[in-house]
Amino acid sequence: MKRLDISAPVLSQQDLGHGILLLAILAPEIAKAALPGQFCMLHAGSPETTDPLLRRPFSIHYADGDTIFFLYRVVGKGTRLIAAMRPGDVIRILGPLGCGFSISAETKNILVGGGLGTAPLFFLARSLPREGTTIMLGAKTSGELARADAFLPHAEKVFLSTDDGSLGQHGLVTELLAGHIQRTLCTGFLPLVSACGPWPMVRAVAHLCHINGIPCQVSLEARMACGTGLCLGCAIPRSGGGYLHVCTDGPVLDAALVDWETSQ
Amino acid sequence: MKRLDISAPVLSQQDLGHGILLLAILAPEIAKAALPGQFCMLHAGSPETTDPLLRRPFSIHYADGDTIFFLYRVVGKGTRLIAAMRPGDVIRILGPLGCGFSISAETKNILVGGGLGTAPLFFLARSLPREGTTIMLGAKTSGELARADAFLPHAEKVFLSTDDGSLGQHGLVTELLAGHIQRTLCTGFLPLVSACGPWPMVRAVAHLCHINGIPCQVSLEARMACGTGLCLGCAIPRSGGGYLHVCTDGPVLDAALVDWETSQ
Amino acid sequence: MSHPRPDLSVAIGPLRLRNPILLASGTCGYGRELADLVDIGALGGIVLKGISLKPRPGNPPPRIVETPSGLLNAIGLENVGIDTFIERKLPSLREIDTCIVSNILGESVEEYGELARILDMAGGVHAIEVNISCPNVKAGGFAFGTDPAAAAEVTLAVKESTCLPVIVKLSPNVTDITAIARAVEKAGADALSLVNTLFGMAIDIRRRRPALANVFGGLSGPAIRPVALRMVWQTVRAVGIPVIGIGGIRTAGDAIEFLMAGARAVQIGTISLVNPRASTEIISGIESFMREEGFSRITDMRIDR
Amino acid sequence: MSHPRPDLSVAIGPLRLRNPILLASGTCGYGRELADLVDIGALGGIVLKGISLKPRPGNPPPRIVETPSGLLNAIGLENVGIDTFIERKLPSLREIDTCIVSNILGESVEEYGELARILDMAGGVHAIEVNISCPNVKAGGFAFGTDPAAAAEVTLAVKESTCLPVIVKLSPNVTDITAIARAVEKAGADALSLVNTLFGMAIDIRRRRPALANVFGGLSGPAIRPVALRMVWQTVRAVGIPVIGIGGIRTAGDAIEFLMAGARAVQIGTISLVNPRASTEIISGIESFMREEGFSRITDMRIDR
Ligand SMILES: Cc1cc2nc3c(=O)[nH]c(=O)nc-3n(C[C@H](O)[C@H](O)[C@H](O)COP(=O)(O)OP(=O)(O)OC[C@H]3O[C@@H](n4cnc5c(N)ncnc54)[C@H](O)[C@@H]3O)c2cc1C
Ligand SMILES: Cc1cc2nc3c(=O)[nH]c(=O)nc-3n(C[C@H](O)[C@H](O)[C@H](O)COP(=O)(O)OP(=O)(O)OC[C@H]3O[C@@H](n4cnc5c(N)ncnc54)[C@H](O)[C@@H]3O)c2cc1C
Ligand SMILES: Cc1cc2nc3c(=O)[nH]c(=O)nc-3n(C[C@H](O)[C@H](O)[C@H](O)COP(=O)(O)O)c2cc1C
Ligand SMILES: Cc1cc2nc3c(=O)[nH]c(=O)nc-3n(C[C@H](O)[C@H](O)[C@H](O)COP(=O)(O)O)c2cc1C
Ligand code: FES
Ligand code: FES
Repeated sequence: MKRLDISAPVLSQQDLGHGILLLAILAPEIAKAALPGQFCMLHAGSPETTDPLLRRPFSIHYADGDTIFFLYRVVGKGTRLIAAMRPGDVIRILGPLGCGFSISAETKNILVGGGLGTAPLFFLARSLPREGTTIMLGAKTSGELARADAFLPHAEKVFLSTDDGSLGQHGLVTELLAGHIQRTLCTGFLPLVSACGPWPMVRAVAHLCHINGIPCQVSLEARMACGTGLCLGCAIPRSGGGYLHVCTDGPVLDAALVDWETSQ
Repeated sequence: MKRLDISAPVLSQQDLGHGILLLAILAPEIAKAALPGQFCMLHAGSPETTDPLLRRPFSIHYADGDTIFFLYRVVGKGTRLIAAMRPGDVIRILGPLGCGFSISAETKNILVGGGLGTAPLFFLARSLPREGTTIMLGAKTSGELARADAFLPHAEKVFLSTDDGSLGQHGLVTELLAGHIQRTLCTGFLPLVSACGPWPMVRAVAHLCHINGIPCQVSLEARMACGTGLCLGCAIPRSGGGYLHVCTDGPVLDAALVDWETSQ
Repeated sequence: MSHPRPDLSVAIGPLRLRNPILLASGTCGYGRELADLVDIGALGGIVLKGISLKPRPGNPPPRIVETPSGLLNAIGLENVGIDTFIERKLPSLREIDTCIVSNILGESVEEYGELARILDMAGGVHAIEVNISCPNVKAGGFAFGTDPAAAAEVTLAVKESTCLPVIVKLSPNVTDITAIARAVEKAGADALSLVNTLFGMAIDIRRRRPALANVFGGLSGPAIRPVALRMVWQTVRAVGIPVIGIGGIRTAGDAIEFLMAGARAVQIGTISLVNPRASTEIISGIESFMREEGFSRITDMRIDR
Repeated sequence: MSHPRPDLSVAIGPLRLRNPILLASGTCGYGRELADLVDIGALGGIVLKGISLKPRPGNPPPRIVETPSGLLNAIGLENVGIDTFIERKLPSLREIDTCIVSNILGESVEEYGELARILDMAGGVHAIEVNISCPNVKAGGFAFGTDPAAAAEVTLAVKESTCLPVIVKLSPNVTDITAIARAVEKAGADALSLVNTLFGMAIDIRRRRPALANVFGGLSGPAIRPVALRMVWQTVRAVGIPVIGIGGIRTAGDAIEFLMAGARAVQIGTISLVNPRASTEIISGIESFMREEGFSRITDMRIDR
């Protein structure tokens, strides 16, 4: 695994509405090394100032040739500063980091994303055969289902849901999944579920898979200082005791490894 | 005295070379209230970050209609961040602050500027009758004699000097002044000297005036936290003991009030 | 989801403040200097620049230097002295409709008592804040603030000399702030305020000498907030008297952290040097937060544990 | 004006470092984790993650939170324990050509001695840094680091158990750091390193609870630099043994401030979490500065007073 820490030019910054942006950075070596599910640490703000102090972690939305893309939402100081960057500005980027998704073309894949959990799933979807891939995306409202249509070419079926019913099924994406699992299990085929999204959603997905005996991998978030395994700040409880470190053991983890009860 | 603290748009930022820039800000109320020699506190960087923490003080280069101009040199973090601002960006500005120059049209005026000491003198020059005004500007090298030609319409005579002889007289601006004082004193007329520049230069000017019995006002710098008289951080020794506060007693001070020996 | 207008008023012993936001000593002059920039009458109160018996010229420059998210100062407690204060500054303060707290500093226990006595008789001051913590003065504050017995002695001397509410302002430069806090409470303080500045320094590497003429200075601003908040949390849980939180408060959210830690009120220092309207912005921010989260009184926000 | 190549090497007791820059404990893992991002062989040395007798799982999350120019952490000294360390981590460290310092932490005086004895025999470690100062562990470090007698006792126990040079790492959370420093020097320490983190906290106002699961944490990063520098300045002037400066160093200029204050070397912590190459950038920055200003040795930069 080769990690790089470079200063790279911003190519474009696309405002997708609802505080969601798509950032493109020219970083050939990182783009070429990147695997679905991995992330990068981006420096927010002027390199001279010490506030914000820490870099921010972002999943790789996808890599294409020399370019690496991030899909992110503005939530605080750091993301606001990143959102203010314009094409030509230079950003410090460290990556690719962490362990990505297990990619299995032999089995049927179900990708479940909630809110900006779609960010890492897109790279995964692009790496899987269209055939046998089902994608389920949920969000609060239609405007937050960012880049849902970009998934269309990459899956046999794409299901959408919104909490307010403004697009796709009215309800939670986990309800979509529950229904689908019932139908899939009838076929006798065990799919692989890959999930990313807010903690309660991912936990619900992990639980659904667990009770149905379906393998499940999840992309998790934690507060990070380094992203490189040095600080041990990104701990989450491991099932059976002790801790996992999201930046090195993850961010993609076998759902069975996580202690879902103690966490958060 | 009415001081304002507002968010105002940057109109233009002109790079004059040698790390010197001319910044124009649209701030009608401040522009109208501003007097030559006063200064403003400018916020550098994003309003959300706390590094840099303090605003930075800059003399008002001049005010024209609704616009206020600053002539500044990039020396550190704060000025680098200000230099990165583009037209349309909004900057937090507090001013006008402090006591400006005594403006006397009855006497002959000699304005002496070293380096970026030209910044406040330009506003003064514009406020004085051309007749009877002599301007002497010095810098290390010709490129640093920023906006020297802008002074031409505002003075009967403009003398320039550079330490390296690349423009005007080869030598220090204080040598120019010394020669000029000799000639002026012969006329029996006592001029008013107004000086701004690096500490050793201003001190030399004050000394020259003192021994020749010429009234002299100087625009001084000090580290400032507030610029409004609250922190008492901007002290400089007062002749006869105690301290003057540059932000409220100055920045323009009667040279006789300053203890030139103890200072710096 | 909007709630009825929350009640921002708080009580500090016998004092009643219309809201929990005060300006900190040394960052708002003697009150009038800010009047054109901020509506002082909208504040809970102001704590005036520290006053000593005799005028103090303060330290030679440089007196301040910026550090990451912080300000180091060695003003040296420059002030006009109690006589000039009463003659020239106090009268105009009487017109301001807010709680006026006078901050005092003595070089001996007797001086503290004397200052309190004079202020008590002067009228126009609603409370006294006793600075036992300033690290800038070699002869003065430092020792009192770091030793429980000495801190208690000063408190007692002040209490005996005045009927005004007495707030003792603690230094953070100690191993155990709760030991000092308890000693001061026992000696009769009506309230505590903390923290004063952290003792620090910086070096000017090009000139190869300390950046401050005084070598050492006091660190304030957002940089110190985590330390200040921890000390407030600990002190609130160690004493029964009200605690006023101070240290690096910049936003309403920062102030709320202190109120949740159990502070009855907070003081805004360095940030109002940078943004004169910070204090009033914080007041409206607290009100919005309380409305959004459904808190009706300041003390309801406190975390119980 | 360019001068001949300055000599960056320094001596810390019997240790000779090729330059005064070390990575601080807890921010560089066990050394190998950084190897692809920074040339460890170019450093003066690395101080490994703190090791205890038994493995420690560490604290529950959240373990970290950002503060203005600072980082609050309550990792809880998670580590693999001395046995696994020696078996799995130490062997690969022997290949690195730099000074390897092992940081130890015990819950009793005996444990400190035991850890030192084990490391002494293990081979491959060039010095021991004794953490008597970590504020995260209730049972452990805190008390030792804030009491001169306890600090001396730990020092003595470690010195008696090893021939390796012993560096004692001091806590900044004390009223008088020089009292601890002198006690530790008298007990035989070969060098001192300071500071560890400042004890602090933050509150998550939306959840109305402390931001760290452990409530309290250790503050590091640029925010604490003025306090760290002041303590290094004071300690250098109070003891005869070498002092290693730590706290918020981000740039070569920051490191030079500590060297001018009299530190023999410095450690880089939080900043190398943010910028993995900070340490090597600092080394070349110091070299440039020395060249420009005409210093030929590190100790020449020290301010004499
Ligand atoms: C492995 C990983 C991948 C991520 N991928 C994405 C992505 O693709 N798109 C996206 O929009 N967001 C992603 N996030 C979340 C993103 O890192 C945070 O939204 C961002 O750090 C917030 O920074 P801020 O300064 O704007 O917010 P602030 O709230 O001001 O940040 C304060 C502190 O909290 C931390 N923090 C806040 N929220 C989070 C969070 N949810 N997870 C981790 N740390 C947090 C920050 O690192 C910072 O230290 C990811 C997080 C992780 C750990
Ligand atoms: C009344 C007044 C008027 C000024 N007018 C001008 C002007 O018209 N044009 C111009 O280019 N500069 C002017 N200066 C100087 C200007 O304020 C500094 O160059 C600027 O603050 C440097 O900020 P920085 O962050 O880039 O540098 P840094 O070195 O990073 O600043 C660090 C700290 O030192 C302080 N500081 C550094 N240098 C100075 C200085 N010379 N004077 C005061 N504080 C300083 C800053 O306020 C800051 O707190 C003036 C200063 C004063 C006091
Ligand atoms: C410039 C300056 C002057 C100060 N003067 C005093 C003083 O006279 N008396 C006092 O008790 N505290 C004084 N303080 C300390 C502040 O009142 C406050 O306790 C400290 O700055 C921490 O709060 P802050 O981080 O909000 O500034 C001063 C602080 C600053 C920055
Ligand atoms: C995440 C983290 C973990 C740390 N772990 C240890 C440790 O195990 N042992 C120790 O002595 N110090 C530990 N420290 C303290 C650092 O070594 C250092 O003393 C402190 O962070 C101040 O330096 P800095 O501001 O450069 O980070 C840790 C610091 C951080 C930020
Ligand atoms: S973020 Fe530092 S170890 Fe994971
Ligand atoms: S800068 Fe604060 S009083 Fe002058």
